Amino acid sequence: MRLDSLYQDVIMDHYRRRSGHGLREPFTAESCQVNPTCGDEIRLRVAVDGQGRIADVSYEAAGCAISQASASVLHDAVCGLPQSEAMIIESAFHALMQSRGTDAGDPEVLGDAVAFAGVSRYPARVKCALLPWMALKDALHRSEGISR
Amino acid sequence: MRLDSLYQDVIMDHYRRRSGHGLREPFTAESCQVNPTCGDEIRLRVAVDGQGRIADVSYEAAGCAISQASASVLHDAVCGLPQSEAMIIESAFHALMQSRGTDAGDPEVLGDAVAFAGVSRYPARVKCALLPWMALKDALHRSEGISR
Amino acid sequence: MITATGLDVAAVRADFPILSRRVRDNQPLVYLDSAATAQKPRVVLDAERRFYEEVNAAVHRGAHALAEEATDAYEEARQRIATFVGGHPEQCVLVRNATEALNLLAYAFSNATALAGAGRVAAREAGFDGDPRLVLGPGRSIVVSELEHHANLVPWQQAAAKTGATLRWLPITPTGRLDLSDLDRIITRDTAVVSITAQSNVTGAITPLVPIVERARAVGAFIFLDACQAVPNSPVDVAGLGVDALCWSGHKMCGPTGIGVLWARAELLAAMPPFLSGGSMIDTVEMTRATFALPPQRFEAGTPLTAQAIGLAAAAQYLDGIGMARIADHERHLTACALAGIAELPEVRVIGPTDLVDRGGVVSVIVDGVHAHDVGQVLDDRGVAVRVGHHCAWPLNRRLGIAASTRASFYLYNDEDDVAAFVAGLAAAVSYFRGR
Amino acid sequence: MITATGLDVAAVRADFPILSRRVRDNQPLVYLDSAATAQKPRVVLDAERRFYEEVNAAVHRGAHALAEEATDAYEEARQRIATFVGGHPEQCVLVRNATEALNLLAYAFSNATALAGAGRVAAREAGFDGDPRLVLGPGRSIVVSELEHHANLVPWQQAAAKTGATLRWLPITPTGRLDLSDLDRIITRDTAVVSITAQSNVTGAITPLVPIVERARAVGAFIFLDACQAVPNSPVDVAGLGVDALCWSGHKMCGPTGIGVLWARAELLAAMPPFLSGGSMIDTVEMTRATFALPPQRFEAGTPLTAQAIGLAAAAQYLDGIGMARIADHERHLTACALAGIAELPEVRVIGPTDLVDRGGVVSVIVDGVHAHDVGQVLDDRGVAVRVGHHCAWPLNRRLGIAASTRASFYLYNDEDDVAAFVAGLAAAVSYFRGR
Ligand SMILES: Cc1ncc(COP(=O)(O)O)c(C=O)c1O
Ligand SMILES: Cc1ncc(COP(=O)(O)O)c(C=O)c1O
Ligand code: FES
Ligand code: FES
Repeated sequence: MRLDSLYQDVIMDHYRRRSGHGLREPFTAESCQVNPTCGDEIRLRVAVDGQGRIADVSYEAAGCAISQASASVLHDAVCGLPQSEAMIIESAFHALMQSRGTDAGDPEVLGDAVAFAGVSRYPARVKCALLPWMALKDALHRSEGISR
Repeated sequence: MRLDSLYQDVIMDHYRRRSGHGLREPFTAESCQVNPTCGDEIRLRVAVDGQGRIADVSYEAAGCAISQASASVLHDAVCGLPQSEAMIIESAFHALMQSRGTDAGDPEVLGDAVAFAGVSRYPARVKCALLPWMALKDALHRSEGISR
Repeated sequence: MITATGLDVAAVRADFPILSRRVRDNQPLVYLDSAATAQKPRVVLDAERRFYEEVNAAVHRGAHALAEEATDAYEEARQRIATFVGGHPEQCVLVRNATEALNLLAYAFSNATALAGAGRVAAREAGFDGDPRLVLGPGRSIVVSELEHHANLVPWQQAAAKTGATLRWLPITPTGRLDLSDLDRIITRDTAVVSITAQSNVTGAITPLVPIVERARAVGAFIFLDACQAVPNSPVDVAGLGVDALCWSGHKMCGPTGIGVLWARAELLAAMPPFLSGGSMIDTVEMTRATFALPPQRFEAGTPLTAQAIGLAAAAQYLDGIGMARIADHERHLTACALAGIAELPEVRVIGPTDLVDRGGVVSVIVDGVHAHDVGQVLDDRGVAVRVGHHCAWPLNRRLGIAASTRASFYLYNDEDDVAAFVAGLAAAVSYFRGR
Repeated sequence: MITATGLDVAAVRADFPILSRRVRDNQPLVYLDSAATAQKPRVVLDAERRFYEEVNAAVHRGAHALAEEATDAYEEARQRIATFVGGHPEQCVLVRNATEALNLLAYAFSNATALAGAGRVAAREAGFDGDPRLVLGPGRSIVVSELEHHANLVPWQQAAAKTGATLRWLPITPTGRLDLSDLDRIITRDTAVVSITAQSNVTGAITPLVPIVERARAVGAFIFLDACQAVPNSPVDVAGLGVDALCWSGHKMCGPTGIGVLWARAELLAAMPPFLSGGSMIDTVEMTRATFALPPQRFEAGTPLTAQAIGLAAAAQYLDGIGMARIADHERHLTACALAGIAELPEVRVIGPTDLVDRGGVVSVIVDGVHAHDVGQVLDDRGVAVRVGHHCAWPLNRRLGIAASTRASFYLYNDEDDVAAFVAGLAAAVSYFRGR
């Protein structure tokens, strides 16, 4: 029961069938992030189009169910969105992860990502869920640097 | 009463009228010793004659009543003795100081120096009483090096 | 008894089990050696024990329930400790004692210098980004003062020896105050760092910080503060001081032994190369190189001082509960009593300031014709615990032409009776040694 | 229950208050993370507390009654700790943790190198007598192994970066053992120091010391031992090992956090320049130079880890009371149980030795298709505390081609039920993740 509230079905589904997995071309910028406690790494690429929309997010990642599912949910959540909207989701997700189980998350903003609410109760796993999002934020930041 | 057993009359007398105080010539060897806890220093000279006898011990010292009295007692105890006998006293005095109040000291060997028995009960003061004797030992050691 | 300064000393004393001890054949203990190390209230001991009995686990390395709780407890402790001096937790490195903190700062320079010599790439791989302000050599200088505790002197001697930098110092006046008249000639454009005590542990003199900080800033030097005698005894707010780093020891503020704090500006922490290295301070490790965690973790190698941090946080909580301003007032009051009592004894001379202007609650004295260790012995015989010796400030002693002195230091749990016992003990030492 | 190895585990467990804790909605705690940090018996907590409540004072600096008692307590603790490994107290430096001890050793080389560069006189004034064996540079090498804990790798990377020395390492076999086939080509005449673990904290493999020590001796290199996983778990006698230095952490042997031990041969201690400097480690101090106390004080700058030393001595007393050989046997028995249980689970693979030959009481596993942190989560959910991750031995993981593993480690207070809970938890993780 405690475990099921952490590994919700949405998470397990994404873990099994990771959306958007693999590294693809073309891409605007790339970010590598490592989780020092476990040693897991994610390499994530964003392709931003001329209108500032995220055309694609592609990634390769080693990691636990939480981090794998998080990358997959991220892919589905932000592909096709303007960067600014993606960053709103990123902020909301970050806040949710820091909430220590006090926040259920707003499904309007977060969509499937609310399934990670239970993770915030396990501080050692928060980094797992955040890792892909940190990579996204960093990659978008780099892509801005490039397009400027 | 506790204080009086530490600062025995013999000690106070020597402290007031230090025998052999001052640095004199000729001397065979000299040693400087410092007590790191208080910063006090003693400079002590031995004059060893051709027969290996200690003809004179002269010294200059800053320090507490215990260390001053100890230098004075040392002077009276070893002047005129063969080095080897002086070293026997030194050993006995060292053992007395390490005894933690369990030993009264042998007056046959130690003479006036038995008055320091009470010092051994105060570990922080043991170094005070030993300082001149460490200087003597070191100076005799050096003088051997020279005469050889 | 509630003193004029509003401190209920009797209630405070009841918090400290050791204060009901008897020493030397049943004399009640009068503890006047808090500047060396302070006693511990029950809440601090309880906090440490509770941690061990209920939470203890590896911090920042484990994922199980206890490890989570232990990590939270440790980081909450850091937060509480940071709050005590108005700092941010990410700016507070938990170290063993102030001595380690000062060494950490001094090693930042000698390590940076050695790594700079290894070339840009090697330096970067070893965690040093090349900040030239940390690279020393002949022609650069380190400035301290003549009244420093050895902990804020010897590490800088070592750094100077390793790098070829010159060690300079602010001298002191015959009354033991810092002499700033040559400030501009001592702290110059070649000065990389000024490291200075906030308050002398011998004379109690409080350092006039403003001109020193201004001068250090003007020449682009780092300015560090040894706040060992300040943080435990008065309200300290790092934000207002204008210094780059500040450190103190937990054991002097009612905390456990084995913990100290280095507070430093984020920008300095980011620039310094690693000090101790190993687990928990890295991001990734390969056989020939590593990348490093962000501060403060970068400077906390290995299993941390977990229980000690929790104990120190409890001490901060305890002291803040009483109020640091009130504690400072109380110490000031006791110092005034001591100075007044000593003024009645013609054979006793105070080292350093004899008034209350810019001075803290330590009073060191010389008794004419009686060595400090003999004075201390008489006091000890009466149950009064004071510090005798050079107080780890040998150069100050040498400069003032004194061998050793007798120091009483006051803290929140001392009262006027303690001061009276000190003054009476000094009088007794005079008559014991001069009367015989 | 008294096990086959003669240990009354139920009685032992009663000494450890934390073991009756419940976690995660009332699951009884099964603590299998002692290789990270061990739990503390009541006698250790009592000893620390008694020190604070009755004795606490500044060690080696004060002359009053409490200071004398505290100094005695501290030095008796050092003696007791030294006895635990058959060493002399003057050879035991009390440090914060094993990581600090390893850094102290690594800094001996980088500091000696920097001071040698400053010239003979400057080096001597800074406390380094010029022993050429400590002076590194291009053309000299430092040797570690590929399975070291970061604490015995990163400090040597830093020393190499600062001095220009080359870092080399003994590789490992696919089963996680040290591969000594190239020993003579790795440890050569240019090798200044070999620093190696006594036992892997990941695989439990015990290092075959004899050939390594012999080779190091033959080429005149120092040989150091990271005994973090050995001293707490088996009888260790420094005299018989033939190494120059050995260190471990107190918190892994039921002692407090914040204390570790460096044992080193007197001759090495005398040759090393100062590491941390400040009060209590000096003999005399002038503004531009200092002279230094004899070891071990020379390496214990500042107010020491007093209460922690007393706690660690109590831990040594406690463990010796039970008997280190008996504890080793007990761990061996539990390890055998664990290996047998795991052998029944086809999805679970042990990292490193799968038999009992030359291995200690840690068992790390990989569960096919389930990430270690997910395995750990299932175990944690059942109250079983294990360690998951790279265990601060990243290069070992990389070499064995694994990302992270799940480690159970056994200690005197664990019993067969704990092992069964671990094995059952692994099976549960398999079915939770593979069944869904
Ligand atoms: C083999 C080994 N070496 C070194 C260490 C570092 O110990 P500490 O973190 O207590 O300094 C550990 C434990 O973490 C270890 O297992
Ligand atoms: C002014 C000052 N600096 C530094 C220290 C060193 O503190 P610790 O010994 O706790 O490292 C002390 C106290 O001994 C001190 O009073
Ligand atoms: S455990 Fe590595 S990302 Fe989750
Ligand atoms: S106090 Fe210095 S020698 Fe006695």
